[in-house]
Amino acid sequence: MPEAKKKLKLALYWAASCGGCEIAVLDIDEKILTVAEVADIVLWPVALDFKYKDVEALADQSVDVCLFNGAVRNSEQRELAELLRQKSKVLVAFGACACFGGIPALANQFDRESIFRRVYDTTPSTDNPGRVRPQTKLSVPQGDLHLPEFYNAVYKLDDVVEVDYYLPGCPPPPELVWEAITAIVEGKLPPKGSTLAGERSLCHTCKRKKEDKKVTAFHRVHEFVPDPEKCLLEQGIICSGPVTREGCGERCLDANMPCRGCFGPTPEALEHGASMLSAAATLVEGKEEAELAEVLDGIVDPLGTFYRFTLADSLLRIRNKSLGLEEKAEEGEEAAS
Amino acid sequence: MEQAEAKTLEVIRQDAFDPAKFLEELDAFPGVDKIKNCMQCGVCTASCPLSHEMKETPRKIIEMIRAGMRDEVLASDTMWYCASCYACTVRCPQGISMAEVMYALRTIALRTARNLSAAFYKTFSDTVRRYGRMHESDLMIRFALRTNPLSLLKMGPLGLRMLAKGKMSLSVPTPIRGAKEIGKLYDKVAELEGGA
Amino acid sequence: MPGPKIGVYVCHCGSNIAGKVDMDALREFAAELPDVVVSRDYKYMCSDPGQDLIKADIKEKGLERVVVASCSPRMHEPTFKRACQDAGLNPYLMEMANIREQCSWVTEDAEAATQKAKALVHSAVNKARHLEPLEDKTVPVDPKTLIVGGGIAGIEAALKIAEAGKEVYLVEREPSIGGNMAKLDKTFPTLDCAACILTPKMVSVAQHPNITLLTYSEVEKVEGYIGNFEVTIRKRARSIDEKLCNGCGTCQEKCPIKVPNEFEEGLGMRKAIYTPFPQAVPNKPVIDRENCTYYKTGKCKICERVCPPKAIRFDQEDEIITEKFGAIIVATGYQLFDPSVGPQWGYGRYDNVIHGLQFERLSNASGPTGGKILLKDGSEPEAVAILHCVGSRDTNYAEYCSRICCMTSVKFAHLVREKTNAKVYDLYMDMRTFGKQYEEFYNRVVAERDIYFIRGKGAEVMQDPETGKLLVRVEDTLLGVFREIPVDMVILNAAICPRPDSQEVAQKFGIQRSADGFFLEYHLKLEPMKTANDGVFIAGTCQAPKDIPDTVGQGAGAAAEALKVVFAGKVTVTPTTAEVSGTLCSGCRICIPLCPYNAITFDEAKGVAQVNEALCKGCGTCAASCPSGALRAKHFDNRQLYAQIEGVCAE
Amino acid sequence: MSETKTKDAARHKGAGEAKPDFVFFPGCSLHSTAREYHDSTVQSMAVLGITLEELDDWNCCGATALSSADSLLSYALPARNLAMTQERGLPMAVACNSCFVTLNRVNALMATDAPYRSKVEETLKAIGRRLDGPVEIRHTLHIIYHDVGLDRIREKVKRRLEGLKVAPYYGCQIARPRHEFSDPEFPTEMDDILEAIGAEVVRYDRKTKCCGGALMTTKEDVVLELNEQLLREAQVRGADLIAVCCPMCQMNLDAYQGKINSRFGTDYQLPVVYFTQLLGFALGLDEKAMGFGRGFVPAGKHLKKYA
Amino acid sequence: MTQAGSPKSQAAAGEGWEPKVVAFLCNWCSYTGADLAGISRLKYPANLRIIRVMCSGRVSPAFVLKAFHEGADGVLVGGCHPGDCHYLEGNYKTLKRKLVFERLLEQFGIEPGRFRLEWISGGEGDKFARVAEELVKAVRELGPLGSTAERLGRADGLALRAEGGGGNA
Repeated sequence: MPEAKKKLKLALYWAASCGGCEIAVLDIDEKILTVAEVADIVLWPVALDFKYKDVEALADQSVDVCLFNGAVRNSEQRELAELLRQKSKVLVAFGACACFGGIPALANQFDRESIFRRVYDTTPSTDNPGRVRPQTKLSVPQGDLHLPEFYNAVYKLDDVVEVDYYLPGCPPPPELVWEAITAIVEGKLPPKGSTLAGERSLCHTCKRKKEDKKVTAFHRVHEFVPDPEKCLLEQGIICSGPVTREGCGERCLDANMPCRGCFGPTPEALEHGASMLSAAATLVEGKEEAELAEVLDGIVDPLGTFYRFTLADSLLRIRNKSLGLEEKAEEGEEAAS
Repeated sequence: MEQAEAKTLEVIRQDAFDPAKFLEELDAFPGVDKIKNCMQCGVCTASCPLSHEMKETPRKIIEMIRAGMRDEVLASDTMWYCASCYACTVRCPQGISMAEVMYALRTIALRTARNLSAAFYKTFSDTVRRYGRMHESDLMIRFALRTNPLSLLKMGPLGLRMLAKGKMSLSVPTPIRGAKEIGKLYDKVAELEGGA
Repeated sequence: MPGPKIGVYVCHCGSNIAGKVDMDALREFAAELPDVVVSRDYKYMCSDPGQDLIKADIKEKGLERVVVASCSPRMHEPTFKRACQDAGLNPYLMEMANIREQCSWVTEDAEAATQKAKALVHSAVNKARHLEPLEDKTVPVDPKTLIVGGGIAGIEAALKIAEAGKEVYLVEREPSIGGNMAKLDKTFPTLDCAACILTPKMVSVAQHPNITLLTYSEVEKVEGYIGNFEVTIRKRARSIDEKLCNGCGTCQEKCPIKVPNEFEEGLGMRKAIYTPFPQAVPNKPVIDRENCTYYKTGKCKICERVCPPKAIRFDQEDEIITEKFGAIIVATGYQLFDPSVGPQWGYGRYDNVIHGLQFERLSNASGPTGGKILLKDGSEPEAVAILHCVGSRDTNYAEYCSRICCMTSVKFAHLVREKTNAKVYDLYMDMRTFGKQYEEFYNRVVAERDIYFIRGKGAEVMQDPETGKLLVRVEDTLLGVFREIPVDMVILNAAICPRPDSQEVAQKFGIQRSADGFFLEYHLKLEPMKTANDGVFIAGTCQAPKDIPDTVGQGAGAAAEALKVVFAGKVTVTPTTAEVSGTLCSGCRICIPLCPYNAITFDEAKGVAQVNEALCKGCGTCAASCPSGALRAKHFDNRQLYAQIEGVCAE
Repeated sequence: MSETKTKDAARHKGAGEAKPDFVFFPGCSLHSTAREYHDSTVQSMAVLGITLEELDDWNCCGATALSSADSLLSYALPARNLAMTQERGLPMAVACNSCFVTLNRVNALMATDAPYRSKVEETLKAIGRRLDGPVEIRHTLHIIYHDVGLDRIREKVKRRLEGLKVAPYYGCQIARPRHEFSDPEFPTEMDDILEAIGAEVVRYDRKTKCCGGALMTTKEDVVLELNEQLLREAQVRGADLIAVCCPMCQMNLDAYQGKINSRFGTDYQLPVVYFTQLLGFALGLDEKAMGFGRGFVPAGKHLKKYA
Repeated sequence: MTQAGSPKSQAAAGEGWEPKVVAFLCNWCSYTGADLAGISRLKYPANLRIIRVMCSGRVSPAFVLKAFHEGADGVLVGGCHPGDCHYLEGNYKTLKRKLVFERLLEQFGIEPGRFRLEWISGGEGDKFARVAEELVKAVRELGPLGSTAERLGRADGLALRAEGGGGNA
């Protein structure tokens, strides 16, 4: 890469996510040095010590690229998202959480109250006689202490700020990360709003043999070792490949595990979860309601199965009842148990 | 002839009756519906073991109800002949429960009626309230006293034979434990009915 | 970017819609919707001036989409499609909002109706915005017609089509055609005998070169679609060689086995080898293998020995015939209500309680008593009661009116008087003489001696344990008195019911049934012969109870419908099929087993699924199961339906 | 709702606990005029392996008399019994046709969501009871026919009543207005049971014709006519005796037979017994215990030969 | 997409609330049945709005979610009776989807009373009217559901910028 060129200003931020995305950046291995050559990192909390005020101090649009991983779960993450949006020319939703809410968004089955009850009261390991709960503000002699507000729901990044590019995956595979970075460096980016992955579904690149799509019983991965050559769906294992964007490199499939959908829905899929549900259900043969029900009950936890990474990207987004006021408590209980 | 005409005139003078109101009154009773669907086929009459005794056949009563002839209906003897055998009910092509209609008419009539049947049903109700259960002897005696004490003598022989067979006893019946509940039930009903 | 120019046309349908929905409000509402450039209302949009409004706007205002808010698309979609086409707009760019059947007619409150109408129009406009032009395709039609059922309806239809010069297959389950009419004696109101008017038609069916008659046969499978049905027919083994048999009847005389004759409604007997009745067509016997000694024991073979032309074939097997047809007429007739279901009528408990068809056989000269009206013990009745509405107009059994029983009863009353000296009591609820010359016929019979019409439904038939007389219980509702009438014979005029296998038959031919179990016509008034399955028509009592004139009329009508199809020579098939986006399909193959018509195949070369549009019927099930959205149901695609949902939810 | 469906009496057994099969609602008559019906029912059913537990502190169902006197009360009163049955968690067995019809009338209402239903529930609330949904109510005749079954009866018969001619009289309120019996007008369950114990069932077309019931009190003259017709057909068909399953029918046909004879100049001597008396007797139970002596028209002479 | 706290959501909370029910009906049976209800002049609540599809098999579960997303309080899917499907077995596909989908709705906190699959033949106008009546009644008792935007507005008062999922179509 040409030396003369002025170095890129790069920001990386970690919101509501497991941190795997940070590792993913390191997973590009020695290439990271190349990155260091071409880019100055202006924010990377996980690696270097910056203060928010340093970021605030930056001029608007002065950051060339911001890789934002993680979903928005609290007010701090939202503020940072807005701040970084303001400072960055290009904002990339980095990883499934930023793109669709990811695993953290599964919490959208419960509201703040029931989550707090679970975490601060009912878990076996909890010892919290005072039933202390996080407060957004606490006054002490030295002054007021503030904690960010914990939202009722988890949001994907583009719910709160405009996103320029989506780099899906849990975490995004190094190849894609590198492709993205080079594209950015070389300024060869596709139109804004694009997802930096394939257009078709995973089956397109899946090497497994696909024959007759008929299912007589559904199984979970721990129940047996599926034939590594055959389509997992045809073996009764729910695989989200047919509805999920290609580009991940089929790591799961190669490990004889089904696709969980961390790349999110294909561009024309109506809905990541519901579409796969519709497909899976119609694979079952038969006409007797009782028999059908028996087979289809083999699909346990439809929401967790079909929306594992995309609940915050779904049409309904968040469990309805958990927003009802009075039933909150026991809803939380029932759901938690 | 003249009279006949006069009578018909009276009947067809609509302002004399309020059919809708009477139908509403009956609709309040559960199981009483579809009266408007009656086809006047007469199956109820022809299925009834006692219709030949009635001044107005059950079918005619329905038509009178639809005409709104409330007083005439309540004055008729039809419902007092109903033995609740449900023959009409299971056969009615329109699924009208004639038996329920008859219950309803009796109930309405009883609010004012002063006849043998009325007396019997009232006595029955009282006995049940008193003991929580029914006691033929007690019922019969009270019924007789209420209506025609002499009939006791008529009943005599049968009554005695019933005693002999142990089918009747003169011992003062003992109320059930839940007699209080029964009382409360009666009061609550009275309250609700009054409210209604 | 601006959407396509949309025109909205609100129909008053006289007062049918305008009486409930606020036309001005609706018109103005529509005018405000995005992309709507013109919004009009008119008294009758389906009228020529109404259509001209649309045509003019398409031409002058350059409309690119048309939305008509009026009756059900099942009613006038073709009308408005044509209007658009005439004005040069692709007909598939027209969308309808059903604000009559599904709004003004079903809503009490005017305001709510208007609100709902707005939602429906909004939905239609939203869909219209995303519509795309489509081209109808046509396929050739097989010139043959299949008629199922050889009763008077099927016979009439067959003759009409044959005489029009087109080929017909007539399939009848029984050994002979003729159906229920062949069992009747005299027919109201003219009292000419059924055989006299039916037999000639039966014979010409047998003789007509354009008619292939398959009796003792049943349709097993129906595939394909209008113009191109593929039908499998099982021709059951008659056990005789029809070419050799000359119908001499010797076999029937000599056969030692006697069993009750279905045709005689259990009143007479037949042999194990038999023709159901003398005028049977074809007049060739069948061997009833259930009862034939040879098939049970391997012995006997008397018929074979006595048969002059040696036509008996014990080893004959069922024949499977598969044929292509352009149109199908279903005329499978009715089944009489079984009065023993209501024991109160005494049928099955008392010897001399019989039903209508049994009386027809008694009274029929070729029947078991040679036309004499006799009691079980062979004596003549002194009093006969005729009950109307046995099972009909009764929510416990069949809620509908069977239509013919009133006249049949009047006819029975007359026949009893003509042939016996018995008093006749006719118990009726209402005397329904709806047909030509029916009232006149009733007026003649009502005046006859010793026929007593009593207005009341026969509630019960008892037996006097001492005298053994039958006692009919009824209220004379005009007098308001209960009557118990002693008689010797009771004739129950039982309801006309759908055949017990009507469900199965309906499924076989892809037609529907109304709540009463009869086959469902496409439109109660305007399409009495059409069904939901294009190219399959219905005629006669399988559609609803009918008298002979109406049945014959509908038979001829169905023939006209079938001829319409076969003469056209080609049919347009809908272009609203499914299609696969080659750039989106990832070849997961989920769709392939879903298609009941095997219209989806897998292109191994390209690695994607593909739809054979000739086979696709456009149900869209595959599109709903395609996870990646690569399969698209034209005219009902995701974008269009999402837009509709947004529309109905917006108001 | 759901617990009102299953018809297998054995279901309560085997589960270990010696729970009875049914809560038994005797009704007032079975404690007074019809004690023989009570005893023969309980005992013969015990022999057939069905245990009944009398509903504790039950009250009068109100019969049709109350239905005519006070609509709401006519639902509330029987509802108390159903509520208590529901508390006990068992299906209910009833032997008296009149109670059967009255209790089922409440059931029918409880199966709907008619506003009147809540009215009834309110009255129950007033006495601290509740009834949610219908209760399974079975007529003992139905139980013996379906849950025990004819084969089991045939096995257990000790005295086959060969040659005993019986007219089976069901009365009206057992098969009507509902339809759980083979037919609302011509049921055959009792016929089959009687045949199973060897008796000869005579044809009896009036098997569900009304006996006038309680009208005997208020309309005696006409009701006597009805009973005369009933007795006549039984006589003509050559019955030795009439078998019944309702105290009201038994009372009218038996206790008033003398009156009928004097009124119509007939001399019927037709014993009117409960089918359970014959059943119990056939099952080998003691003739006395079956209470044949309690009838006005003695049945003894017809039974001697089997004793 | 309406923003949180729009007049719509106030209406939903307030007195004047009228349930919205979206009905997806197959062209051959249930849509015809709905027409028959009209031809027979049967009356049912205007809250139910019909969308015609050729076969109930066309109804992707996502359509139902989309309706709820847009603020429908209840959804009806109508198909031919088993065995009567104009397309042979489309309705069985619908049944299969429903058997899993209703559990998904449950997990989304959508009460069972809000979603109904019914077989209604072209001859069952009365049944259609009855089902419409019942469903609207049930939904009315369950109260307003509110569009996704409203519900999220209630959750955290955030006015979202982007559509979820449905954005694709």
